[in-house]
Amino acid sequence: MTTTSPDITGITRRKVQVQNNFERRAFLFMRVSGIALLFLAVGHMMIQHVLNSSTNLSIIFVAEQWNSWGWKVYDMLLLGFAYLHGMNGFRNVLEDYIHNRSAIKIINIFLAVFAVITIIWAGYAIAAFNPEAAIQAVGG
Amino acid sequence: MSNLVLTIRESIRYRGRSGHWSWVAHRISGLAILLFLTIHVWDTANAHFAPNVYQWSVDVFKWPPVAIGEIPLMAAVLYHAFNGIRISILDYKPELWKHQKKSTQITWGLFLIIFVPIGIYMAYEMVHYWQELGDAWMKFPRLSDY
Amino acid sequence: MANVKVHEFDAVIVGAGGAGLMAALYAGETANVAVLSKLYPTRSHTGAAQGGVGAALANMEEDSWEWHAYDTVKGSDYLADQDAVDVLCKEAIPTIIELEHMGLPFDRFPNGKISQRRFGGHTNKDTGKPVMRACHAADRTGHMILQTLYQQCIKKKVNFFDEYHVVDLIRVDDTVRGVVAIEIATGEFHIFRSKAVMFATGGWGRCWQVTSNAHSLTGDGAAICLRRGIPLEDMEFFQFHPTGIFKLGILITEGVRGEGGVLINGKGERFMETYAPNIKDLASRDVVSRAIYLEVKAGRGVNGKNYVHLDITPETVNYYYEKDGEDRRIDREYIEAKLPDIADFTRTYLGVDPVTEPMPVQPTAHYAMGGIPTDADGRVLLDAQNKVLPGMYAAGEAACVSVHGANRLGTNSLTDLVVFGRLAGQDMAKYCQDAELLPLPEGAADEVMAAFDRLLNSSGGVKMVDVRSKMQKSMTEGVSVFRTDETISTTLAELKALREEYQQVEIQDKGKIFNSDLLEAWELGCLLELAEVTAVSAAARPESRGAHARDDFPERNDDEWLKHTLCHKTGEGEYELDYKPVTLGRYEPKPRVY
Amino acid sequence: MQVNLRIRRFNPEKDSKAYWGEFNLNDVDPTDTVLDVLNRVKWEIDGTLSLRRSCAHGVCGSDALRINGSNALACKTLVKRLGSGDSVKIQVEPILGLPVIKDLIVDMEPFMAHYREVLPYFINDSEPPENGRERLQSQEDRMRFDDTTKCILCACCTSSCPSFWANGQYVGPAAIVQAHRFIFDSRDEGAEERLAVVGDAFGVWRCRTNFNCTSACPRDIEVTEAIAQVKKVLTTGEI
Ligand SMILES: Cc1cc2nc3c(=O)[nH]c(=O)nc-3n(C[C@H](O)[C@H](O)[C@H](O)COP(=O)(O)OP(=O)(O)OC[C@H]3O[C@@H](n4cnc5c(N)ncnc54)[C@H](O)[C@@H]3O)c2cc1C
Ligand code: HEM
Ligand code: SF4
Ligand code: F3S
Ligand code: FES
Repeated sequence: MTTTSPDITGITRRKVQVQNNFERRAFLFMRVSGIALLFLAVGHMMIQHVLNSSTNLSIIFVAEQWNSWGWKVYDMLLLGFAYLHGMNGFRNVLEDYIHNRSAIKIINIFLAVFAVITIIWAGYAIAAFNPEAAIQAVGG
Repeated sequence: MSNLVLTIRESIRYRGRSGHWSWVAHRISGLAILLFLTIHVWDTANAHFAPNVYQWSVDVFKWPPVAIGEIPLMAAVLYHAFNGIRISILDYKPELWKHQKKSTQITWGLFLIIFVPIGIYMAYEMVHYWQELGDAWMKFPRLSDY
Repeated sequence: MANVKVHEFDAVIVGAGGAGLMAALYAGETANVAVLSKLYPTRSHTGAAQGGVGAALANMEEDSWEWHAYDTVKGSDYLADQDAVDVLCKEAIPTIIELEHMGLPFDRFPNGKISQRRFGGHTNKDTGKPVMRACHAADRTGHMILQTLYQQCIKKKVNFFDEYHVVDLIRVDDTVRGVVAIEIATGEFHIFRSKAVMFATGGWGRCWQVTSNAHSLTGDGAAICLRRGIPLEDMEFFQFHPTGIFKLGILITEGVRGEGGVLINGKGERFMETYAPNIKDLASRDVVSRAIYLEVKAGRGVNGKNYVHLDITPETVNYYYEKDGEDRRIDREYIEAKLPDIADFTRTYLGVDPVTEPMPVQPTAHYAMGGIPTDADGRVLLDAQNKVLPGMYAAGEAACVSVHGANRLGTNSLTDLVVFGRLAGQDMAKYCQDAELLPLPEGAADEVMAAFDRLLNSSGGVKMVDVRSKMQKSMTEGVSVFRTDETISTTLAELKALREEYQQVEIQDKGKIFNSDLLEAWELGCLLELAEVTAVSAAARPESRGAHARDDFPERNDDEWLKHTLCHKTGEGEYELDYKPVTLGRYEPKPRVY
Repeated sequence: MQVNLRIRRFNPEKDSKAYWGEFNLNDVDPTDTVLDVLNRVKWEIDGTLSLRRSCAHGVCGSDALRINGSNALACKTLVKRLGSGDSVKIQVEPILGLPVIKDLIVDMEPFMAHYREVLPYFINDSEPPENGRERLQSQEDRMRFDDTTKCILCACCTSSCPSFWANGQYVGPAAIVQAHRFIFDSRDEGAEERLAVVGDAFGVWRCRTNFNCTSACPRDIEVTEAIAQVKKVLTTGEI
């Protein structure tokens, strides 16, 4: 008799094969870097603009900060995450409006190259920064 | 290109609700930060490559019409950060999207609570600094002076 | 015919509701099929069906297809053909299982099987108690059926011609050669040449003022058949559902009264106590509709208007429970849980919260029991001798198999669609294998094109909306829940005048692209004709049976009138009635008491 | 009450550009729907006005329009909800992002093409149960995709989405809702094929959680939530 058939309950979980394409990784990166930036970028803003008013910003101030590798690494991380995050965001925005496949390809290459150059250039500047030399150069 | 025009025009004309305006604000703030960041990064690199240029640009950033921009920048970073975290959390727990209206309200609330005092403080500091400068407060720094 | 595009298919199915799509799936297995629909398929009115689809699956309690058949025959007031009813109820079981295999998301019992619930008129024959037979997916069963069938059609790559309005059937003597359609987006005429044609175009509730039917339910298929020499069967039987939302006609399911809701007139009285002392508000659809009508007529409508209140507020319901000595009580949560969709409808359209306020309701024109006569394989029949018109098929509400007789049981229409849609599709496929594609007659589309030309260029200055409103008003007054010789004759006279007036309807839109002005006017022509057939058929039946309630002949008369009406069109405004016997079987006609 | 109606008009046989048509109606019942009002214009004033409609109570999905700036079904929008007092201004436009054919009618084909892209049908090639009966499913499994079965393909959502306005190649929320309905059905075996479509560059990643879709959905489907669930399947590999 049908009424006696046992109850079945619960949710069936299934594993599926998904492709790990660029968009998927970009999506995850935006979220991971976002969380990192919550500390890095907001922290940076607070330190630079609230705790230290930018009105007394000068190369001396920079020199003091980049005297320690701790701050150098902090700023390099901030630079890397923020720039890649921002550039990927910019790519998202551009891809919304530019539909020509080859045009978007060229633009993306340009964005990537520009991002890499920027990060290397500024990263190198942070790493190689020599406080004394800089202060001397401006005659301070 | 007509899609660009259409999207921008209709994004403003469309009578969306909280989620729509969050998206507009998130996109604008993200792009604005990126614009500033690009300038800022290349400029800061000068501290190593051309310290005198850097010294000049620091003063350009203190020139009132530019300096004022710091406050909206702060707003953009704070808003974008909070909203970005909101999106990340809701995407991680999709069932929370049911509460998007509330989550948006919390985000705006948090943003205002944190940004308003900071903004006022920043403005106060700025005005104070200009007062100290006296007559020279609006003078645009010239690169040749550095 | 220079500007008419000709397409060729094995079979052409007109209508993409539950019946049309089901047929397309099955016919499409071997035949090259085209489905033509004036709406996007998923917009067909099958999607509006709420309650459930009947099949004796016995998933929770004992049931059998014979019991289902008994209920159907009894519900039909014994006018249904019992051989067809057997097919309906027996085939319902495998067909519903097949729908499940197509992915239809039925609700489930805790044991994982398709969930079923009780519905008016469905009983256990041994005990006479209600039985859980209505398979359902929430309150959206029709929607799920429509979506699932459309999805499967996409999977099977069925050829759809969406927004093609069929306007004529190409019939040469006793053969069919295809149909003529207008591509709505361009206004161009197309001929679809085929071996077989099926009409599954749904009902014609728009003949009446207040209806649960969509704007698009204008009975095109039935009207075209009528014009092409096919009779229409049992047209006097049109079901009025007692509780439609006032003015709008949107259906409020019987479930509201099942949960304790009561009908209250303008004087605050629970009037069903006088009309059906035993089961009161849960009397059958035709009885309740008639009661509401009589209350309003006696001036006891709410605010003197033509509606009454359906009250499901806990205070009222509990008051009557107490008065009737019942232990049950209901509260807000209960209503919200049991009737979410109804609550949404009344909140949206009336701003009425059913938990705190009564809902204004009136009978609403709901379902055509009659239509294009067919056998159980969907083949269209030409006369009382059941002569088949080869290659011509009909299914769904447009067709009359007849399994609903004089009054359809709730849930049986959806069953009808899928069961006979499937059988007709299969038969069509078989037919197409042997049949030849016959040549088109000379100027196959000329006649209907000329008619459209006349319609487009008429300059009489009459507004279509006026003609339509007058027809709807006249039908509502003369041929609705109640009719007498007098009301029907008045309506017939008015319809005759309207037929003249219709010739003077002036179309404002003279363009080709999406000329809905023109198409609506053409649809009005169909409605007018079906209204007239309904009235003519009703006038000739001096008895009360099911939905056909004659004030002047209140009794059922099995000796003389246990037979189907066939109405032939013999000329403009000229109709000839013929009758054919009802196929009886296991269940002998007896008085209908619940 | 009085209604001042502004309708976006365009007749390709006559006009080179769309324009606003103005109509004033008296004696409008506040509980009339926008569809009733548009029908009155069509039937009593200007028969050339074109729009789609059928069921008139929000279940067929024919009359998605942009009403006073945002998307809704005309037949589910009451006049009184657009304003109070003696006179109400109503502005009606076709939905965005799909080509306008005439007046309020848009070409639905791009929308339907995206719908078909996600394989919107049940896929299960294994044999059904031997006893010839239904496949079993627990009530919990059934509820997982209940919300997305309600979709009536009205396009209110997709045509409210800025990502879709910007780029019509985006499959759009309605198609993702359909994909969700099958991906989360425990009986279905086509999840991976569908995930390949919606996981593509023009799939779910284009959704910027703008939420217009959810606000516009006349069936109260949690569209954004459904999209987020699909995104989550794509990131975790688990349904
Ligand atoms: C509100 C409501 C609730 C209901 N609830 C239930 C219920 O719970 N249980 C139940 O069993 N029944 C119910 N019914 C009845 C049932 O839903 C209908 O009888 C059934 O859906 C009709 O299906 P169909 O396939 O015959 O036609 P429809 O679904 O009406 O489809 C008609 C098709 O024909 C097409 N068409 C029409 N004319 C033309 C033309 N000239 N050219 C081209 N195409 C054309 C249309 O585009 C459409 O695709 C309900 C009905 C209503 C109105
Ligand atoms: C401070 C912490 C930050 C967090 C938590 C954060 C988070 C996010 C997230 C989650 C997204 C994806 C949104 C989506 O997919 O809908 C995003 C997009 C974006 N972010 Fe950030 N972000 C932060 C900082 C930044 C910074 C510093 C920049 C600039 C360099 C930036 C620029 C952008 C841009 C341009 C986008 C794309 C916007 C769009 O697609 O509309 N973000 N951010
Ligand atoms: S998800 Fe909602 S808005 Fe989108 S098409 Fe379906 S019913 Fe319409
Ligand atoms: S509006 Fe568009 S961006 Fe996502 S949440 Fe809805 S699809
Ligand atoms: S007319 Fe059917 S949804 Fe509005």
